[in-house]
Amino acid sequence: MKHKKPWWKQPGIQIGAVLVAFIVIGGIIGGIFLTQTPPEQPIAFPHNRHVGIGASCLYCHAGATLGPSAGLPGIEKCWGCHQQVQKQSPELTKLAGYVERNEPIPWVPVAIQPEFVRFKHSPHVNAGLQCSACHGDLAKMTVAEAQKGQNMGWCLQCHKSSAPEQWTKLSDCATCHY
Amino acid sequence: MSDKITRRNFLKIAGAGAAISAVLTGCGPMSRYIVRRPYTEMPEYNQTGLNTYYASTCRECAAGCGIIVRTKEGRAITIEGNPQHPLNRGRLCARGITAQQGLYNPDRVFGPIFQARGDTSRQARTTWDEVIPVVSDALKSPASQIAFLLGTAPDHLFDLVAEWARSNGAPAPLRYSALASFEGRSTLQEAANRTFGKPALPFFDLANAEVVFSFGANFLETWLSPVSYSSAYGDMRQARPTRRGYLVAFEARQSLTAGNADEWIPIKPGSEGLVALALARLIAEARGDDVPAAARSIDPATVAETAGIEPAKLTELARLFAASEHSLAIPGGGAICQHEGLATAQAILQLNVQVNNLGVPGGVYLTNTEQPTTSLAEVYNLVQKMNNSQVKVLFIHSANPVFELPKVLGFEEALAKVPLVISFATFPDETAMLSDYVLPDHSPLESFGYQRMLAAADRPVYSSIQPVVAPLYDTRSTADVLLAAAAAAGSPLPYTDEVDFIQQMIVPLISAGGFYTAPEIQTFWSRWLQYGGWWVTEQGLDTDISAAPSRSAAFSGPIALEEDKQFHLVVFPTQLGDGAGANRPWLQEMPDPMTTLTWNTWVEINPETADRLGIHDDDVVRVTTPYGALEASVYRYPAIRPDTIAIPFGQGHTALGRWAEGRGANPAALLPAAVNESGDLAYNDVVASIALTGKRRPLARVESREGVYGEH
Amino acid sequence: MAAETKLFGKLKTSEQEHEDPKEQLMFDPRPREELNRMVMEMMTTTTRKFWLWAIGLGAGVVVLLFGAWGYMISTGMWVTGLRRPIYWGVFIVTFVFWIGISHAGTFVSAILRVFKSEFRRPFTRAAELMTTFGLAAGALYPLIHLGRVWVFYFMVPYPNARWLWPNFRSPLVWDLLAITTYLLSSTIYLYLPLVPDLAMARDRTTGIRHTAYKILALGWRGTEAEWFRLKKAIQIFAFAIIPVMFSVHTIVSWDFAVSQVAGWHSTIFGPYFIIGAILSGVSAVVTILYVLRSSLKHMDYFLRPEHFDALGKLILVFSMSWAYFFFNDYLLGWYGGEAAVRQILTVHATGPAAWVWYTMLICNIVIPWLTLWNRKIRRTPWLMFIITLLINVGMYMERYTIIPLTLGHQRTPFDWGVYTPQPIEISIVLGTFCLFTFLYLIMSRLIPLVPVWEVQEGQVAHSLRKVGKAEVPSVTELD
Amino acid sequence: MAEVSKGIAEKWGLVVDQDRCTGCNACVVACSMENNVPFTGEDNVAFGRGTYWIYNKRMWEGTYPEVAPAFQPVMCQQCGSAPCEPVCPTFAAVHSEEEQINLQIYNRCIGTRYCANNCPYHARQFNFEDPNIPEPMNSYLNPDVTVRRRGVMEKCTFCVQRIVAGRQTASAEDRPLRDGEVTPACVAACPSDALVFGDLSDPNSRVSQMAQNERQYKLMDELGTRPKVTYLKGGGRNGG
Repeated sequence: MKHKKPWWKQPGIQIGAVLVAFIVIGGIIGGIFLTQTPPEQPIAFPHNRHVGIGASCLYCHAGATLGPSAGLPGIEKCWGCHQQVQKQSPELTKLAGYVERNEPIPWVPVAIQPEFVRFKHSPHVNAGLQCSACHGDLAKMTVAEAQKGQNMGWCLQCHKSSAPEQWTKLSDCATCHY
Repeated sequence: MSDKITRRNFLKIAGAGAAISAVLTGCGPMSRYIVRRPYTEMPEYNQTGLNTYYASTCRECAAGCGIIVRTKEGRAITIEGNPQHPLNRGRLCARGITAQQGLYNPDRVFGPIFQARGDTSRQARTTWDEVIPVVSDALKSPASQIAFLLGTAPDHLFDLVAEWARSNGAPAPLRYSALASFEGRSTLQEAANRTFGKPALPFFDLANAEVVFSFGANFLETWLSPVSYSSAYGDMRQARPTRRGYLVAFEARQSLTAGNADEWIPIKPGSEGLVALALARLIAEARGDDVPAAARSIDPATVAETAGIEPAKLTELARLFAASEHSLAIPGGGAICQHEGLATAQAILQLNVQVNNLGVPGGVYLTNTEQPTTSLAEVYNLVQKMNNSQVKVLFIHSANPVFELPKVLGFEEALAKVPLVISFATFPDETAMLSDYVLPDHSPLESFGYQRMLAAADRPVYSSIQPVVAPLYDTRSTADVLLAAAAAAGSPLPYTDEVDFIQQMIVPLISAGGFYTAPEIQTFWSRWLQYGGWWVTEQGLDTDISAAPSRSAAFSGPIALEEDKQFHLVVFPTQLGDGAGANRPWLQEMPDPMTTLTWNTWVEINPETADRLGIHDDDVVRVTTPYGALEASVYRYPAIRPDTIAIPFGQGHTALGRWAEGRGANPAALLPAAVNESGDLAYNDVVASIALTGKRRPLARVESREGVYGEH
Repeated sequence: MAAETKLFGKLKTSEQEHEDPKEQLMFDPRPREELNRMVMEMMTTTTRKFWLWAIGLGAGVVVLLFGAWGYMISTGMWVTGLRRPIYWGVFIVTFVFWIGISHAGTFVSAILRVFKSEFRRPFTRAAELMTTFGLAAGALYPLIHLGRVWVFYFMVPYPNARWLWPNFRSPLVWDLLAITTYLLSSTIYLYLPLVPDLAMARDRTTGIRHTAYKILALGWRGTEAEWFRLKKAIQIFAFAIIPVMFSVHTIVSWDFAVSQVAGWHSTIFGPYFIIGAILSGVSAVVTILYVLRSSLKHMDYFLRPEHFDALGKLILVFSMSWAYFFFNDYLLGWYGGEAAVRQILTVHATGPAAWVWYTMLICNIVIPWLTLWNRKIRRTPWLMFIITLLINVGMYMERYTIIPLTLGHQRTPFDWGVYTPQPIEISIVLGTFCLFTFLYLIMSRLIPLVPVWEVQEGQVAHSLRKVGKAEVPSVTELD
Repeated sequence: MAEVSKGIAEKWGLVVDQDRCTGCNACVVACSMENNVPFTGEDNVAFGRGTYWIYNKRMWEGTYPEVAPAFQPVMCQQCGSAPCEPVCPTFAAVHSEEEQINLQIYNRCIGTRYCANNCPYHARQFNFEDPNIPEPMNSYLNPDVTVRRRGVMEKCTFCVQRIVAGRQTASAEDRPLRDGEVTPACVAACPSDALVFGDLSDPNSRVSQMAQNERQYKLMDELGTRPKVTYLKGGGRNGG
């Protein structure tokens, strides 16, 4: 009787194994790429330049002290400055296009919450938290980038270390989930 | 929302890879699948994520409660009562709370339509530019041949149309809805006229009353102004630390009001007048007064027998009524909507006179004196004229006569004889489907306006209406359409548009002594919008009431029935109101308070009777009256006279959108065309018979039949 | 070593005196090689009928179980008959049913081993296999019945970025731990006695089978030291698994007993569930033995009326114990007089689903009590098959009574409800029966279903001794 | 009562005056509109899957003609010792130490439905399917409240979103919450003022005062659940 190859040397099995490995690795890489890289924005907004000239975050994201959402500036606000300063650049041409058509700029959010999570800017800002504590140092970014590892443990870590006397309130599920 | 859904869909497709990594990273931001569009011009009062509140007026029924609408990013989110509004004081009923389901209903009319009376081959969307000339041509018709049919609420549109009609010699617009005819508004007003000498709707100060006798007035659910009366009911019960009001309800079918009453007296339909007279006699005797002339010939024992109650009970109640400080008798609903309804209403109002409970706290007041609504009799005249081809143009707004009016009246047939029918409906309702044009008005939450003269307000009130969201579709305010068309037709009114009209109408209020004033109209206007209207701070009711002596009345008493073959039929409105609420899914889903039934029509039968007839729960029966028939499932209702059956009104739509259509049956088919002396539908006189069809259709009930009734 | 008469030897009646001892497996020895050959044939014979069954059951698993489950996951729980207030239905009923059955399989094997009942020898493995696959089928249900099965891992204690642990106060977490513990220990308990038989199979096969058995047999050579250690290990596990079984099934009963639901909140539920589990489990063993006996080659040699007889006696005893607990629970509930509990008991006996309650009583009490006292019936395998099947129907009804029927009639009559299982639920339940049978069927061709070495050991130890003129059966204690 | 509530922290509480309650169900609808409770349709209601966070348990008292409905609006009683909490394997049903209410954390819920079985009030509802709210009707959904997807339990939260918002507003203005500043949707709507909400830890709040009323009782007090909802018996014939 012909000596049979052991099962792990069968070509079918081997090809299958390679395929499975490809799918798994591809899935992981794809998942990381899809979720962990900053998305492409309609206008490659250079945060670093704006922060660099000393613009306050709250000038454009004025809602941060008032309510849940920091808000995005409308074309009105962008154009308020840019019709006077710095008109020539390919990105600004895009902006001019939106202004001309009176269209909102379809910004793609970067720092967003998963479903079921209720994050409000105002209590955090009013508690004296710096924007950079969560959003990273925008002076070093052009397009905003999502910060890594901002999961529930990260939230709790900060809640615990910054206000231990309020731990009951700050660890209460209803503070963020309802 | 669409963003969210896109994201959901993406998650479904994206499959394992992204999902796994999302799990690994603790739900990383799936950011690139959401697009966020900031306002191009951010309204300065609007902040993303924060609420903006608008005060307006609820338009779901004619009561006119003040509302506060919470909006976020231009969307109407929740509706609550306006705490300052003198009518409802921050409270609201189910109908007002679900108004957004009308605003955001997917079945609205999206723009002007050439409806061609339902002829689908000729139907077409049209534009406002094309239809304004149509309306203006219509307005050029001979004035006497133009008819307007509007909703019950006395609003700015009514004022505008009335003004146009006055200045052009057209008949005054009619205001009608089924709810008004179930309430018996005209009868109540006429009874007040005959009793107190003023044609005004009486106001019953429930909150301060001690003993309340309600004859058919379901004021906790639908009658006149349920929110304000519910609020007063709560105060009557518990606001006074030592005294708890006592409520007695006389009606054949236990309504929500009767269910909350301390005593429910199930008298036969049609015996209310006799019972009132018997009470009058007994009360006079208990108080040692002269027995009123009308009641002298009445023998309480015979009346009790006729009405189907214990004579001793009648005496006991009369003593209670006579002995209390503030005893109130309220006529309403079925009790006064019968052939002797007017006399019945008078007899009941006279009970208040007997205990001198007029114009004092806990008693009867009179509100302002404008005609509150059009009686059905006037609608009959209109139908007659339509049948005689005396109406060339019919404008319909906020009314759905094809659905609401008794079928025997033949409105649908009469409609066919009108050359031009223009509907301003926001929804494709039954009447709109049979119109030539549907020129959709804004939804109430998108429009300006006001409502005057609230049926249960204790003071002069103008309640303002303002848009809380931008109009969603290509709709246009009917007032604007009419103003533009009237101008084009050469009969212009001196107003540039709807807002101008409203502002000119409220100018007199600036100096009318309200709780705020302003140097000029623009400032006044902004406060008017801010507060949700204008009213005076002090209670402003007519306390100068004197009663005419009671006139003798002879009542024929209830109709004799063949036992177990014939039944008194009670048709009652529910939370769906005049049927317009049927396309609000949450009103459909809300359990009917008494039966916990949802989403359908049912026939209430006393279980005892049902047993005798071999009828089980959920059996479909055919209810027949001399005027028509319908089929619906049976609910064995323990709180109804064994010789009475009851059917709720509001379902059985053949149009009005996905949630209303093809659901239940419309009891308008069972109703007569007869009216009482004051022109209200005499729907309480109907005798019906029932027959099993052999079919079963389970009703959607929230209660457990086994647990509540012990039936499996 | 001393000769000793065994527990069931004492029960002999005069009727049995006339029985030919040769009818008993232990006194009907065959040569070792012959037994091995019979078992190997049993494992390797695959008829057309077998394949038809295998394909049919496999399709049943794929369609009825995974197809229906997949459909339910993709569309939602509305396909079930669950409703307010009955949030647990046939999924949990079947879960308790499978867990009950599986708990008894290993238990029967272990307790008989501990008490050295000789009649256990040919069917211990069949019973243990029932445990493993019963658990496999049953353990699916905590997943199936979840509203969001894709996040089932929230129940598993592992350190995570959320700083959250499962709620160790919840009986469902205890359940998870108990079931996994029992699955692990019963699998080891199944595996240990299997090792010598796998080695036997290894020596008699070629090709891929040989490789697989070689790996699984762990290089078993049959030396004295190996036998010593194996027996020691089996002994330890047999003793250890009995308390494990008791605690684990008590925990399953706590799912109900620690709740506040009227009719569940009963302190007697622990032992009540255990007895119920044993009753249904032993019955299921008999059912399975009958099927094995009539479907597998040579099985009628190993499984004889004596085994059905002995198990039948056990069933009778447990049926009586179950009845005791049932009436105890019922009586105390009724006597306690809590309105809600009384209402439930009344509804069970008179409500629209009273037939469930009566089926339970008939199948669990009336039928065993009327039949199993009779030796002839006990020794007729097909009758035993029907009786034990009915007992399991009865036990299913017991769980059905406890779960949906009790939930449907809680404290507020306004919220009562009637539960009717829907097609998807029934399909999934049938699917797990297919899964169980399918796994059993496949396994019957992969491992020796009869522990050959145990049978051989027994046959060596048993002999007929001449005492005067009569031949008397005797057993030599081997350990 | 005093000895029962001993050792239980008090915060938010609700009083239901059954003498004022007319059973009109405005609370049901107000709650549903505020909390994005989906309407389920006729078939689901008939099947017993109508989702109501608060609903009127209408029983009948007496027989004709002395028959009367006994209305009892029942919502989650926010038990101080809640039966739903210990049985949840994932802490989805969990006690809020800060607000002293029972929370349902939707994203933690895996749908064992054990809590619903164990709730003697049947206050918990299960999402058998995803809400079916066609566009543009989804526009009215309250963004402050999660739209629950299928497979999770949900229940009355005492409108915790309003509590949190009120707390944050008060804290931003550096003042304590005022009595009556936070009202759940049902309380705000109730036409007859039968529902009163407030802080039970403040003895002067309206709700504390009302909870002392001699008519007070708690639902299934004998189970030791220590509800935060107090009912006041109706007077007269249709008493609680």
